[in-house]
Amino acid sequence: MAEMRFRDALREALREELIRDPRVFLMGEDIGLYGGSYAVTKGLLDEFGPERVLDTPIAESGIVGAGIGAAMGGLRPMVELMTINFSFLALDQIVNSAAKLYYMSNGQINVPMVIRMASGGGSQLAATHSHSLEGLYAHFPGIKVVCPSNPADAKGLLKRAFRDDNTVVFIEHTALYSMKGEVPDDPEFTIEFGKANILREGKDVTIIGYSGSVWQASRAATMLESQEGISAEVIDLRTLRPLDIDTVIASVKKTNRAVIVEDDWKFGGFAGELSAQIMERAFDWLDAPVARVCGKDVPMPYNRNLEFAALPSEEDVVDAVLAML
Amino acid sequence: MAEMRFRDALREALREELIRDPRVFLMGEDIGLYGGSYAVTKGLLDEFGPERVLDTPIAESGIVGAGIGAAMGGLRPMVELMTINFSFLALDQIVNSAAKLYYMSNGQINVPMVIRMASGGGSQLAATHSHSLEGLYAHFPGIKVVCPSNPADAKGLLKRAFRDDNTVVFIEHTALYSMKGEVPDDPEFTIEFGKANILREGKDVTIIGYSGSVWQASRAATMLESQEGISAEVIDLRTLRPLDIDTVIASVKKTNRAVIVEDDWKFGGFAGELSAQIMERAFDWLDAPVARVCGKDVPMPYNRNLEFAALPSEEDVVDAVLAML
Amino acid sequence: MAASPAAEAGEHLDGFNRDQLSLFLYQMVLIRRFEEKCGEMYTKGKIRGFLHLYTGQEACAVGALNALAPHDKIVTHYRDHGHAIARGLHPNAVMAELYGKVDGCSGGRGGSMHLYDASLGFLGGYAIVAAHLPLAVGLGLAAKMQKTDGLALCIFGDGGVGEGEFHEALNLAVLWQTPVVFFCENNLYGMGVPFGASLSTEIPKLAAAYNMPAVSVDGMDVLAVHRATQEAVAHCRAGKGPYFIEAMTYRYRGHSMADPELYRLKDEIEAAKRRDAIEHLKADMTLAGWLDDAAYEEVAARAERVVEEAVAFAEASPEPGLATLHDRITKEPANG
Amino acid sequence: MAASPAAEAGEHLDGFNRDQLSLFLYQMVLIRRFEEKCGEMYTKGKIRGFLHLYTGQEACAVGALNALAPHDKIVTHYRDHGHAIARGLHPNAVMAELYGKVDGCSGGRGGSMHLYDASLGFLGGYAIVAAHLPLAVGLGLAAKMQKTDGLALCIFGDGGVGEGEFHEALNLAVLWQTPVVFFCENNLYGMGVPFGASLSTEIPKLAAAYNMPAVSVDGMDVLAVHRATQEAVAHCRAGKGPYFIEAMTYRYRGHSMADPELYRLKDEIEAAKRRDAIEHLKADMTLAGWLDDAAYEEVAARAERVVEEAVAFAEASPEPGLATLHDRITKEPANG
Ligand SMILES: Cc1ncc(C[n+]2csc(CCOP(=O)(O)OP(=O)(O)O)c2C)c(N)n1
Ligand SMILES: Cc1ncc(C[n+]2csc(CCOP(=O)(O)OP(=O)(O)O)c2C)c(N)n1
Ligand SMILES: [Mg+2]
Ligand SMILES: [Mg+2]
Repeated sequence: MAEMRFRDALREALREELIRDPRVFLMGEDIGLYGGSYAVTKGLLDEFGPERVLDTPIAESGIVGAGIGAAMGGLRPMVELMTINFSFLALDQIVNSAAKLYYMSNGQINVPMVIRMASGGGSQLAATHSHSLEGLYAHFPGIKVVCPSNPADAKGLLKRAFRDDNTVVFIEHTALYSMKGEVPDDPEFTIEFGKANILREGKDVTIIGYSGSVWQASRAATMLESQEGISAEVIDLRTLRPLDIDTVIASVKKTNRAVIVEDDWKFGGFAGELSAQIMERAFDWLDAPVARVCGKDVPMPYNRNLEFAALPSEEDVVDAVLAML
Repeated sequence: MAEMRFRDALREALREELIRDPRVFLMGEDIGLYGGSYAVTKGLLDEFGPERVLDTPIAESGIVGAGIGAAMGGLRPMVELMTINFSFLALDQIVNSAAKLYYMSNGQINVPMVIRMASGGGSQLAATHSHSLEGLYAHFPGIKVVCPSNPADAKGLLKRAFRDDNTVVFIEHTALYSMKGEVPDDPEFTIEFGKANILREGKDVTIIGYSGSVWQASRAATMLESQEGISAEVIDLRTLRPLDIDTVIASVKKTNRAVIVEDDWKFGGFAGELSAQIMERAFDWLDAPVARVCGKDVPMPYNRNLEFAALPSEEDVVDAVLAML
Repeated sequence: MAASPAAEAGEHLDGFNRDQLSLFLYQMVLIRRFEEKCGEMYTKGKIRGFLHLYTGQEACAVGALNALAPHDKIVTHYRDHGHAIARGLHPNAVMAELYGKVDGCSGGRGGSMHLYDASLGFLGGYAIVAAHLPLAVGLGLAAKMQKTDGLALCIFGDGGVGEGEFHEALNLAVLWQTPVVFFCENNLYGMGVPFGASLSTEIPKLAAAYNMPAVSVDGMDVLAVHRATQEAVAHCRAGKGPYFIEAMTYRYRGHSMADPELYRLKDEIEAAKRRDAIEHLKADMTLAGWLDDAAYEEVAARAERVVEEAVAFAEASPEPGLATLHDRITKEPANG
Repeated sequence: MAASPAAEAGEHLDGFNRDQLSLFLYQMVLIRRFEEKCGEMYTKGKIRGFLHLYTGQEACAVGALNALAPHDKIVTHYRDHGHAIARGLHPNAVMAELYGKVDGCSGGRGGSMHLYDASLGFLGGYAIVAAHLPLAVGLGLAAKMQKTDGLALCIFGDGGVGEGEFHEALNLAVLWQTPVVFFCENNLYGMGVPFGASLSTEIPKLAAAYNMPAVSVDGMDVLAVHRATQEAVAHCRAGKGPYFIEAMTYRYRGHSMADPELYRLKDEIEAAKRRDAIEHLKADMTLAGWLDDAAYEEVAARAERVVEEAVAFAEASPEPGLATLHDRITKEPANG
């Protein structure tokens, strides 16, 4: 165990996987000379050389497509798309090639690739650069969607992603990059997909989050406990596809109430899926409708106050819990 | 009133709008010489000439982007993307430019454009050519999403789309193109966005659909009535954004049960949003969890039987209703 | 002084032997017959979905695919039957796929536009125009990183040239010097859009601007196509990066079975048929004394038998079971 | 025999008059000062988000934008302050936007990367690389369809050339003969990626392959930029379709305020500064007798005052009210 930042945990995972498996290589925009726009790949070009750490042109569709081809050809590429905002340009490749080849070819061709991208708002980057699209990716069968909330998970899940035989969309909330935490150094440490993490046990309400929103959920739980004496259980989904709905349902059957926290726009977002599944599977246990605390339904404004108002906060979570009790 | 097919009703709308407003022009893949891949634009090149009916190269992002620019420049373009499957390639333009310019420019620039595309499975076109992405588009603030279910609505909503000052994503289910129906010939006939249509009144359950799935819902209602004596109310949403949730809620408060029918994959789809909203607003009226009858969570297989099994059917709707009674 | 016809044929046949040309002829006839049968079976409702026939373009598939080695990889577009057969996929497996049957080369899941045989390096027909161009760059990159002399052949149509991925792929391939043969079958139309309305320039001129060799060949001449592809393959194997070929060809049928063909004239089709690749090769081989009517009849009969057998095979093959619907969505250790 | 320095300057200044050059000089100095101030205010936390400074590239904005007419349209990328100011957006409105205030040219909603003033035809900074290239084609198309002689100026960086939309836009513009001036500011880097690692060829060579005129000019020489743009504008107005300009330039600062600048050497920056556009023009004007130290000091002082005033204006402008969060998402008759 060592204390490290989220970005450093990711880098360690990349380093270890590069060392472990000669088929692994990294490519992406500014991952080499520049050191990665969030410094995740800093130093890796020097350590592994330009054959295994490739700077690419700005051509999202092209580089994801090249990653798919390389994976089909026997390699294990990691493609960094800098931020999720640029991934719209590669969506066709992800959805129509990476996600479907295994099924369409009846199991002849698989695409073992990791696509990493930074996500989320809160840094005043305005409407085109503040997306949270985890739920969008989770909609497509054939890929996996991973969204770690802390340094240890970041490392364990990223290492696991390289060992998956499918395309893994790995989404990193920019607000977490500097977060510190204890991280196992065992190079065989990985975290299974589809296992949610109960961050905090509770009995009055279940608060569900993933990626950055886990921390709004946690802070809200602390506030509820100290200010209102309400005991909240906090669940970190870790992966959206596969989704560990069983852990969520078991918790809701115990607490009889659920709140989902998500940065993305509420309308048509993934919180709706979770809400619907909870109703479908725990209808008779629910004492109140499942609540969704999500981003406001607007293109993200640049202005700081407006942006703050557009994003879900711990206070919003507390309010939602209080409203259902 | 005249009886006409869905595709002809669309063509009439295009013709009338081309005549009404000199700023309107059409561009897209194979809309001219070829006559449109679903024959919607057949004859329009001859009638209006190549200045107003432009055949484009296969370049989805480029032509949607050019449409946006033309709209910013004072025109009223209609861009046909042939099918929704190719719209992934234009998604960045739709989401980051068309949808956000009005907000980001603080109201200085709007993008009045209609993007038409064919959608849906059921024709053995396999995994890359059978998408239903209405819900995906509905997720993005700043655009409108329209999905007509019959010839009259097709005409009235398409004409309305040309009169909107924003980008309207207009989605046509391929299974409907040959459907016949009565269509008003008044050139001022339009249908407002955000007004759901109660296709059939009922008291035991509300079945909600849009586009093609309205007809699975209707046929199921007929079967329920005749075989089980169950009275189902059928709602056609017509537009997903804006969404007429009030009509849905009023109906559910009367019937106390709801089933949503959607072609798209269930997991992370729009049905989840509807289900969640119904729970949020009609929790105390619900006698059973809202049910979702959706496409199976698989890339669409080519084989006919498998494809049939992957799509929601009227029998599935009937089963869902029976299971909740 | 004009050379005698025989001498001309002789020159034209330079470097080819009888066996090779017999194979080319047989493959072209087989593909033609296969496609005609597909059209027939589509009309009967046995084949469904989108069906894009390859008749007229046979010289491209046969000339190009035969220039490859077994360890090379192929990606192509949705008009892929000819390429599959020229690569050696069994017509039975292809026909069964068009029928959507379990013995299809994609288990009935892919259909006409998505033929695969990974064991032959045939990595698919792609139905999103130009989406497979970047894939080819990655396949080339893998071959290069693995230090093999393998390459990727990437086949696409003139319509694909308008897509952004054309640009991204060509640029990446040259930047990274990956072994990719870009092979554009220019049949003058992308659906109903004539080539001149889709690209503002000539394809080889544009490709050459990326700094790679780019040639245009007669795609109705299997020997010309084969020679050009051999050249391209040698270039790639020598580690000199990608190579671009435009093959000028023509499709005899509509874009797909649904095409009303409003956009081109019968005359144009007839003119193209006068350049027919099979007739061309037949004439050359006859002049060289390598073919006579009887021998040709035998070739045609053999192709006919193979196609009939493919139909019988496809008819007899079972439908995939409904229980398989959710199988193999992702590859997991348990099902791997 | 070498011409005397004065004669050289004279020749170089051919066709320009003193007022014009004084304006160019003032605009360049103003932009430089404005950008330096932005860097300062970013460090103080007054400006946030991504901030991409334009120092070093001033000759591009000033040379190009001054060649346009009021009815022309401009779209540019996120490094857009210089273009906005050269187009005539008031520095107050630009600075207030960077502060996120209501008096900002985008009401505080857009920030540095998204400046707009529709009344001046300044239709935005775009932060998705190359996304605005197709928009420019559409703007050109609109001008053409409306039978005006207007055009669209589309400014982007060398990094944008790798995107598929570069290809789609150039092809469409030539096919449709739309009046668009593509203006690529080649500052040698796209973030940390040197230009040679992003494109396999030279930009004008590629652009020319689409069949449009394509030139490369010294982007550190405002007069050269202006002349080239005038040429391009005349070409467009004459209905001859699009025109491509590459301006070779250099940014003095990092890509954005967050850039650790690991990828380039101080030497390179110093060498570029020796070609500084402001110094260049100052020297020319001085030789021509159109500028002396006192006059330059006045220019600098005026720029300083304007920038200080912009800061004061931005500081004083109110924050947008929280109640406006949901306003103007779509344009409706009621709010139109
Ligand atoms: C991205 C995308 N856009 C549009 C289509 C619809 N479409 C299918 S084939 C085709 C024409 C392609 O023409 P070309 O590349 O010349 O190949 P050909 O059919 O002539 O062999 C089009 C427009 C598609 N499949 N994918
Ligand atoms: C589609 C897309 N991919 C990546 C980025 C991240 N990004 C922002 S600026 C930039 C470099 C662009 O360089 P260039 O076009 O040369 O412009 P410059 O910054 O040099 O002015 C990158 C990669 C982006 N904004 N959009
Ligand atoms: Mg073609
Ligand atoms: Mg640059």
